[in-house]
Amino acid sequence: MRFSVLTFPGSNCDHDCWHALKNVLRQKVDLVWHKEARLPQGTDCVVVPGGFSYGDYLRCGAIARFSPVMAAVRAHAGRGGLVIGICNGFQILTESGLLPGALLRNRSLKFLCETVHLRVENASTPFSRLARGGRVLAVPIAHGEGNYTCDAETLRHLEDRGQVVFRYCEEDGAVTPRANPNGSLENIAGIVNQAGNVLGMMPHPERVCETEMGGTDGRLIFESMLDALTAKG
Amino acid sequence: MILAKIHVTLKKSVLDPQGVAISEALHSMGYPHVESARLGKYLELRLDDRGRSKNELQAQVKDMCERLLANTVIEHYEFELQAIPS
Amino acid sequence: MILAKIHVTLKKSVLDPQGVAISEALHSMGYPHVESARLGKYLELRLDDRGRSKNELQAQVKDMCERLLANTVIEHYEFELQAIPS
Amino acid sequence: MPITPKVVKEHGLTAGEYRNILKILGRKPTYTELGIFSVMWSEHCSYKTSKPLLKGFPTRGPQVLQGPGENAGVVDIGGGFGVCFKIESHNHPSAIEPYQGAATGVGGILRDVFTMGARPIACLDSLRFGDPKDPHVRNLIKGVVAGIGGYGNCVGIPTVAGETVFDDVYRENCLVNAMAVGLLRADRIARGTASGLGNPIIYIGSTTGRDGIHGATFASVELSEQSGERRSAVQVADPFMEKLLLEATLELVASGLLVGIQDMGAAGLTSSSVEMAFRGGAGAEIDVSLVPKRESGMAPYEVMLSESQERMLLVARKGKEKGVLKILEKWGLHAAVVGRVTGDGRHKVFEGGRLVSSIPVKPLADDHHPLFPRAHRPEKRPAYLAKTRAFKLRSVPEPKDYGEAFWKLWSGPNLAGKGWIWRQYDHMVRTNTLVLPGSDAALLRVKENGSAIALAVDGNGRYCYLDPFVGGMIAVAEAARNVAMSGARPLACTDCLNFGNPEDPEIMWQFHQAVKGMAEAAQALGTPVVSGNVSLYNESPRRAVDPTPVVGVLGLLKPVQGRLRWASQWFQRGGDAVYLAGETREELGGSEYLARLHGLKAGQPPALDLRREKALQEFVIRAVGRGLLASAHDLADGGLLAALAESCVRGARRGSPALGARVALAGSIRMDALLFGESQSRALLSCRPGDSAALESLARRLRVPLKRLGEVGGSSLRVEASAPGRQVRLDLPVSEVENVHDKAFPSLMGEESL
Ligand SMILES: Nc1ncnc2c1ncn2[C@@H]1O[C@H](COP(=O)(O)OP(=O)(O)O)[C@@H](O)[C@H]1O
Ligand SMILES: [Mg+2]
Repeated sequence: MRFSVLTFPGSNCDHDCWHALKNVLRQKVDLVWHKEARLPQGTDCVVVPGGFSYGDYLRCGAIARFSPVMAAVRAHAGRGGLVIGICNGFQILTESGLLPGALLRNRSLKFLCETVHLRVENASTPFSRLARGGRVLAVPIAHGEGNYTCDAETLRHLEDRGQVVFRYCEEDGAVTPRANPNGSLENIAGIVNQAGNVLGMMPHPERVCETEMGGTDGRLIFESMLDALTAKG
Repeated sequence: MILAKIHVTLKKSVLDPQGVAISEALHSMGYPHVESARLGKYLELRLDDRGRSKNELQAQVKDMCERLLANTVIEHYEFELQAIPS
Repeated sequence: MILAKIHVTLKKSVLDPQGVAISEALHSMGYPHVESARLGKYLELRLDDRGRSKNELQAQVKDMCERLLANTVIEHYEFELQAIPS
Repeated sequence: MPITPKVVKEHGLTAGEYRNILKILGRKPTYTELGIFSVMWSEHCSYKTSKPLLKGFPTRGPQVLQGPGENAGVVDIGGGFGVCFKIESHNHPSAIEPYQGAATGVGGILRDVFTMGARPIACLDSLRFGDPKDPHVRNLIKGVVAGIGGYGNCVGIPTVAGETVFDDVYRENCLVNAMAVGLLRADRIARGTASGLGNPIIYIGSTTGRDGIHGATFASVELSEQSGERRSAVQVADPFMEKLLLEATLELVASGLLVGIQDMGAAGLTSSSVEMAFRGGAGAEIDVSLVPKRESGMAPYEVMLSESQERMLLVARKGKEKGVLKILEKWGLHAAVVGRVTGDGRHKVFEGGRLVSSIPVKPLADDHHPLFPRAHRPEKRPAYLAKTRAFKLRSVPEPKDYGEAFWKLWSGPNLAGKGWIWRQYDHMVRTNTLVLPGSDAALLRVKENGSAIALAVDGNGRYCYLDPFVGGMIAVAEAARNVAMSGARPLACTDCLNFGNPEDPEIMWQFHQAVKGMAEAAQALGTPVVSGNVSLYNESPRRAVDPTPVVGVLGLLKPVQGRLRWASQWFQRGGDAVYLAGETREELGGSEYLARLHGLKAGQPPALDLRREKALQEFVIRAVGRGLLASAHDLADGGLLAALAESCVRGARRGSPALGARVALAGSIRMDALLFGESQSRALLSCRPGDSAALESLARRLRVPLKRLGEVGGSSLRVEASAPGRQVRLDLPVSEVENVHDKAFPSLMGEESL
């Protein structure tokens, strides 16, 4: 499978995603500079990585969304291609309108880096199909603005259509206010668009793909994508 | 030269974690009568208006707000233009 | 009820990296006539004014700015008070 | 502006220094020239007080690829790779504007590292504040921590370790030291050199503003009530610009288009251009009218002295400008050719066609030049030592209740877990951090050559106050020991020397003694000093800070048969055997115990025998390498009981429940010294029962005392201790031990939790 990992000025998890996909999952990966108007031929999946695109100045992801490559990403998504936005990537996708809602400052107003637990809420998306519903994953977060919000109607749609894929939870899977690291609405950690091919999540799966990095739960997300792509043929 | 003064504020329905923190800090500093605080952004753009009408600039600043300066999912904006010596 | 509208802006001599990024983004979006952008903060405080004179509130808001809301090392502030129905 | 004696004095120049200026120029200086002399000859840039002393540091070794003298030092880590690192202070700016001060400190040290052509892979921070319950201090802490995180996080460099110490002496003058570590190809070290007649000098990065003028001079005076007025010395950080500069610099260095490169740090354009010309044995011409400016009407003096952040100076090969510009354009950076390398050995500044400064390079930068400033500072043994050394342990009563004593120490700011701090730092980005913050040293894998590096930073102001020579030795030894606990072999160190006003003979004595002690330890432990920084004048009208040398150590962990084996401080499995390596003596002088429980800063710090220290480190390194150890933790503040508790609580990765332990101790010394004493060269270890014999025999062979204390397991830390005339039994539930460890610091900060 072929992955395109985008690099914006200020991206800093692009190489981590590249490493996980290339050296751990042994896939074809291109780093794609944001000025490119087109994605490399044969791109199956676009990764919008974490970092501080354009310094996160003005608002996280606000300026990156105007990069030339984003038009190509939109087209790719429109064709049903897979797109995963991680952390700053999630912010860029909401700013671009590819995903609903917005990400506000963490409730604590502090940047927070730690491992959290995620309950898989919908195991039928291309990003979670190798998990059982209710499975708990341990994945780190590292962000200052991951406090997901949207209006009541959007929330209802998200819930009704199973677009909430991951929720912050306790180690045993209980979704509690204590398990919510940033104040996100309904403990939301990751959502998909209505078509199900675009995922945004605040936690960093690429950081937990190797045992020595403290866990491999992140692989499940990438492997689900590979599985979905294979199934699609 | 035109100065555009732009205010971007969170919509009423959106919780403002920074505003909450500010009002709590003010309470603990001895200002119990602060009922609430909201934090927004204030932008000043200097625009070269040579060859451009006021209406045109007005429309452009609105576009800039809609496209970049405010995230209309959660934010509200307001602006005024003011002529300044260049 | 009193509404305090507070503008906090970076002092002129202080670099405003966000302003620079914003103006560059606006240029690349097709607004070359944006000469410069500066980004500041805009705060609204609602103050309960029962039993407090306008002068007193004025002095208090100044204090709040000096102590918490603005960092006078690098920032400049301005405010106005406005009566609003409570 | 006319150059009057008053103006000269305001520039921090002595009458003698001014006479030397007249000799060098053969005439009166222009105002711009005076400014250039004043910053180049400031303590901060010239090291006029410290240079002679620093010469005592060992700086060589087969592992050293670049010692002091460049922007940062470099050591060899094998496989064709080197690690570049340095520590630096940003104390005064942080005291005045904590967020920006700390952030720009991180920015500055990162530039020192990538200027060498190294990709930054980690940051560390060493912080000292007053009492965190004091609202003023609290704001400083919040701002500093947010600033360090804000910068490193944005640039994408993990902040992986650090230390945080609280003591009233730092209330007015906090210490904020930042360390950066980078990785480079050993054959591609870039240097800050200007050579090649006619080669263009290129300016890149942020615009030049009036901010930070006289920052270098500012760093060289005491903080006072008027420091607020000098606030223009504080700059705003632009980490996004830094990230662009970093990527562009690395690409430029790899391109081979450059002759030299240097960041504009203290004294900005002046020091960078002067130092590059000096290293290249050349001259340089700068035209300030070509410098990108943020404000109009800036005088040449202001442009040359501005310390605006995120700027770099390059010297390119003539004719290669296009290639350079192309790389810069990719990263959206503007560049300006602002001058050229000349052959006349002079540093000249023009404003358009007008020559505004012309000074020979050598006396500005060469400390061997006869007219280069030298500060001969008298020394005097401090009077307070008579009192602190007269201290008798006999005068201190033992605690009635050792459980209570433990909780008091454990919940105090110095022993409290620092997760509140390091969770605000992205410590995982780049996916190399094998051991996360919280253990003695951070450990990072080096994907490029299959090895790993360990990093720790340490210092103890209280020890140094009581005996700067011993305290200086311990700073080096403890940092190295922390690194050794992970299994890595300490390779080299960097140091930041934070002291008061050196014009005070007692402070000068502290400084000299500390440096001597550090040099001796660095020599004995085989960790040459490859880079460092001196920060003097750390005092307020009320008092000077404790003498606080801070040492960062880099260690190397090589793979064994393709596999990396390391240890962290945390117990791994119930049933493992618990050991204490090293010897415990009746040493409580300068301890955290005396300070926190008895309010005393007195006595003599623990003795350090460098041979024993070396043996202990060797023992742990070999034991980890052979896979004999499940955990290894050095004993420091709070002694054995604190170390036991620290091994019980879990690290940041919390897969399984916390483990208790059951240990028995016996000693012929006072109970408080047995439990809380800070004797050096000790480690708390745990191993599988099956490895006990091998571990014991290794210890015998290396002549390291090793005593089995008990075993890991259970839900509490149970200690049975006997000392002459005293028996103590403690049963500390680990859940409570961990809970206090997690919550104590946030609660001192007035927060529930993060
Ligand atoms: N300011 C800080 N930044 C990052 N990590 C920190 C900081 N302060 C303390 N730590 C981490 O907390 C742990 C305990 O620190 P410390 O008590 O200084 O250890 P030690 O006594 O072994 O030197 C270490 O892992 C250290 O890296
Ligand atoms: Mg330690």
